[in-house]
Amino acid sequence: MTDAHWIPLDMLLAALLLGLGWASVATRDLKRGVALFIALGLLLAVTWARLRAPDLAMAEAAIGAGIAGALLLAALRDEDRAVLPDAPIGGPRLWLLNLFCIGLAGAVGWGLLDAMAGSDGIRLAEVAGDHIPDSGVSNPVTAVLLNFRAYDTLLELAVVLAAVLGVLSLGPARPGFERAGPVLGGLVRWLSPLLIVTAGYLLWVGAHAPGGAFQAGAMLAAAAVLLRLGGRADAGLPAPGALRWLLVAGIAVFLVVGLAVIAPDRAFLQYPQGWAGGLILLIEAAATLSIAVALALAYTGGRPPGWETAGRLSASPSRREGQ
Amino acid sequence: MNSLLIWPIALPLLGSLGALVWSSRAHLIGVGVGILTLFASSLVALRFAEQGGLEHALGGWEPGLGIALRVDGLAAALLMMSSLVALAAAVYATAYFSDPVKRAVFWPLWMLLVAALHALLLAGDVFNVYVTLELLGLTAVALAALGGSRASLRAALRYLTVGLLGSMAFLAGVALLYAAYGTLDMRGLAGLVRAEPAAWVALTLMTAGLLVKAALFPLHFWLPPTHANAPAPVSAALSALVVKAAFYLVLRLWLDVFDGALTQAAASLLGLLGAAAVLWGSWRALRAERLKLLAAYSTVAQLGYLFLFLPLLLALPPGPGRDAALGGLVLFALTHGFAKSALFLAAGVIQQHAGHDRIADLGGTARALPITTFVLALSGVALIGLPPSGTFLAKWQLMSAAVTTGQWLWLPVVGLGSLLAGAYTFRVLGHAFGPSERAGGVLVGGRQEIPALLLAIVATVVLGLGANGLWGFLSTGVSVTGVSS
Amino acid sequence: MSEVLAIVLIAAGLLFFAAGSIGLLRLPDMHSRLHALTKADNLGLGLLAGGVALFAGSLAIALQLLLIWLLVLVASAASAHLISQHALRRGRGQ
Amino acid sequence: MLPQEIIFGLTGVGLFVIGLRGVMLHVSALARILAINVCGAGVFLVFVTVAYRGLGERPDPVPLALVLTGIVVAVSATALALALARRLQEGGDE
Amino acid sequence: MEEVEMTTVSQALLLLSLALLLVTLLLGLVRALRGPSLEDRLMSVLLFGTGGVAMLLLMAVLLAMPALLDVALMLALLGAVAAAAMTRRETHDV
Repeated sequence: MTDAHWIPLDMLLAALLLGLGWASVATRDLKRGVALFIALGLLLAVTWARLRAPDLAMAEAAIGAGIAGALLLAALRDEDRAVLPDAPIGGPRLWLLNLFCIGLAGAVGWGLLDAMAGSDGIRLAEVAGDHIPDSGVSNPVTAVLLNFRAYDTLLELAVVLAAVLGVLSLGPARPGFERAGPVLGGLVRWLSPLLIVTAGYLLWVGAHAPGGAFQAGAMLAAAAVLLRLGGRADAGLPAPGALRWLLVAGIAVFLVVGLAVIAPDRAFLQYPQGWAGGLILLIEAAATLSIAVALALAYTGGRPPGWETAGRLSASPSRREGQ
Repeated sequence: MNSLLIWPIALPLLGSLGALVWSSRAHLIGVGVGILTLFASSLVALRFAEQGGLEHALGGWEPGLGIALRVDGLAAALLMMSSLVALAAAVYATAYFSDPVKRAVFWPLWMLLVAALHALLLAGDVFNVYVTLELLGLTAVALAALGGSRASLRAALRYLTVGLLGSMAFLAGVALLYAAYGTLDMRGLAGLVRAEPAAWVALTLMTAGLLVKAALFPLHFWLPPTHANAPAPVSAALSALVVKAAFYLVLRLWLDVFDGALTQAAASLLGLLGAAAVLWGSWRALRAERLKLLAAYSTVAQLGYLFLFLPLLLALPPGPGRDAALGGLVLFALTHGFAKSALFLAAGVIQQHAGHDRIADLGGTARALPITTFVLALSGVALIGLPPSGTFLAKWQLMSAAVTTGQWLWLPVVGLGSLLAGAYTFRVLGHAFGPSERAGGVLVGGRQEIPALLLAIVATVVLGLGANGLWGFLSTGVSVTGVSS
Repeated sequence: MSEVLAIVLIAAGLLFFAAGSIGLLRLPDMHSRLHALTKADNLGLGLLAGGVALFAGSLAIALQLLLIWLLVLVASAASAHLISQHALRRGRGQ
Repeated sequence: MLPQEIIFGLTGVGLFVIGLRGVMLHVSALARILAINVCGAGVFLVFVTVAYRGLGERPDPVPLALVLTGIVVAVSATALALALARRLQEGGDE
Repeated sequence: MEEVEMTTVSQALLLLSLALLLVTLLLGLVRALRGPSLEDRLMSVLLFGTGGVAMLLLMAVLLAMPALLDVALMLALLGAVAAAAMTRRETHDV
């Protein structure tokens, strides 16, 4: 079996991807748009699997079917009018836009084909492969994420923190959900522990097989979403004081490890020989918690009750500021 | 091992975590970390002045597989400006927010913004640049939304949408680069990029994404509402630093990475857009009804000048003439950074004092807030480009480069833009010195007026008189084409 | 000839999936669609998972496949319940 | 060049442009957020296609790691955008 | 699963099943396109999810990637979350 045999299936997949992408965007009915977008997420997970990227398939599944889907469906509930008015541009301007888009697609496609045709197709794959034994883990994607390009991942955690701080700054959390009936209640009781166990499994297995901190964090967050849907307004999250610590844990551990290993002959985040595996697991564990808490807070949609007072060092009233 | 380079990024990042956990001490952490960050940036700049280009290979991996942080003259100069402006705005912010909830959330986000800026300035890897762009964008949006009004929320959402679109275009360019050349390291790419379709399309996508973020005319539409409706210290950082970060990346890509794939026509197109920005932005600033809106449109115009330098830099052969033009460009960016942040902080003082910032109703400001009015005047001097401000020298360089390369078109643009800047500055000052309509107003402490004054003095006096030092500093490694390590 | 059996199971699974899709498409009202859907795709997935287990030929994997199928069964039963309840509540004019 | 590189690479470009068009066409915040995500999916698909090296080969891990980072960033941005859109709908009183 | 022995005929048949499954799911998606109610669309997405699980199982055998079973497991676990997210109502709008 060679790649040539897969061409018909791949064409089908590609056509479906394009069709779903088009249909989810080019509709004025937002319910349809969101439903098709969630389907597109599922199809993307299948596509990542097809292209031999199971780590991504996991992330896409956890995000698309879990937190992102839940967020979008919640947003749908807020939307006043689920059907949008006619597109604000029409006639010649729409034609111009379409023409521009066709031209853009042609140009970018041309550039991409030229890029791929001119390349040896190896790129960094072999260098990365050669250094995986020194990376402390055997899953290549984890090696890139937590060792070769760990700095990217550190900043990515900062992005997550920035987004959740933005969400929290906008106001208090949304109200919770009504109490769950027996069916949903049972489901929540059975499913949430399973989600948490899976998260632990994904975190652990990420060192040598597909999985890792983000996938684990997203599964934990899905457990929180489910708990909230089952009627727990706090989504099973701990008290705000602890939440603040959990939110910063991922970056804090990452930064402290990165700075602590600095020596005259050792760079930021250059793990000492033999320590890499352990340190990576430590960082990933902390990152999993931070990601999970951040995503869960984003789903609750704002500050949990008691958030404002949890950050005070003591009972001393806050100093009067000028103005 | 230049592990020094990580500190201007790590310190604000740590500070942000601290400010989140100990939110009642957040303002102290904010100012303290601001001072430490300035110290770290100064050490980096000093080390650069001694040794020339610096590089730190993170994780100890060869850049390419790993990520490198790099410093050259351009990065060092902007790093210093960013640290200084951020510290001044932080001191100002300790007295700005009255709502405890907003104050508590401001500080962690603020320090994340500073960390993102510094990470962006030092980044030596195109994908890492994408991550820093997103970090910068999200923190900027969250901070801009702290304005709280409906207008500021709407502006923030549009800022986010437009910014994300820009990042996506940038990321698509990164994908093409990796597909074609198999590396993400900027210096590695610089040696590989050739004049071919892949490089052209990648350059176009990345530049287009960055132009949206740098608010180059006609992609500037999102900037005025965002900058005019954000809290004053945030506006200062957005206008002085954040848009400039996007311009910095354009410069780095054009002069550094894509050196082998550029054409003069493309640079001239950017120059034309810059010229349009100068004229349109200045005109709108003149017509603006609110002081902060005026400052925001003035930012659109001043960014236009920066883009005027691009066709000149491309036309000049490497050598002293080109170095001088690049020096002028950096000086322009620095002066505008200091002057515009001073102007926004002053506008914030006026807004808090009078309860509004309508230009027509500024009467009496000069008597009630003499220092702040002085700041308005000083930053006006820098925006117009009068001596001894840095802008004066920078525009001089711009015009002489235009004469050398025979690109006469830019001369009337600079002249007209300066006239318009003069007009909008004197319009504000004219109202400020007018008679007061009502007595009283909220008292504003020195913690707010002094930082603005210091920034304005740096813009008008220090940068102008100290420009020679800057020239020397930049020429240590101003050849962006490579770091001598 | 476990391979033949496996293929047969998978083919049978596909038939059920097809039935589910066509039911979803052709049946007149929401509740009958829901019934057709849950019956068809659950059986379909079960048969298909059985076929895959035969191909894999390892007990651990067979157990994992069983677990997956059971989870899908539970999830789809719960989902069907939630959806029909939701539709009922909306139908009462709320 | 593998046929898959052409098929999925161009599909990625197509999704990118479809998303871009959606953002420019719509005014509703939610529709724009969907469009940006479609746009991002297109870029991610290009990266994954670049990583793909054939049926029997391990893919290049570097672009896959980049996409994972990109997915996290995209989710964060989506969460923030949805929160902003919701507050705006509520009337922006805070 | 790495060492699965499979005849070329079985492989071809599995590939064919994969394609047929995709076509079937495409058919089901027409319901998501047409609606009319959100429940209809959601059912179609749920069917698509189950179908996705099935495709992952088939690919796990065909591509000899047992990790895809873990992906399928995750999808199965999350299947009910979307249904719950759509049908639950916040306390204030009871």
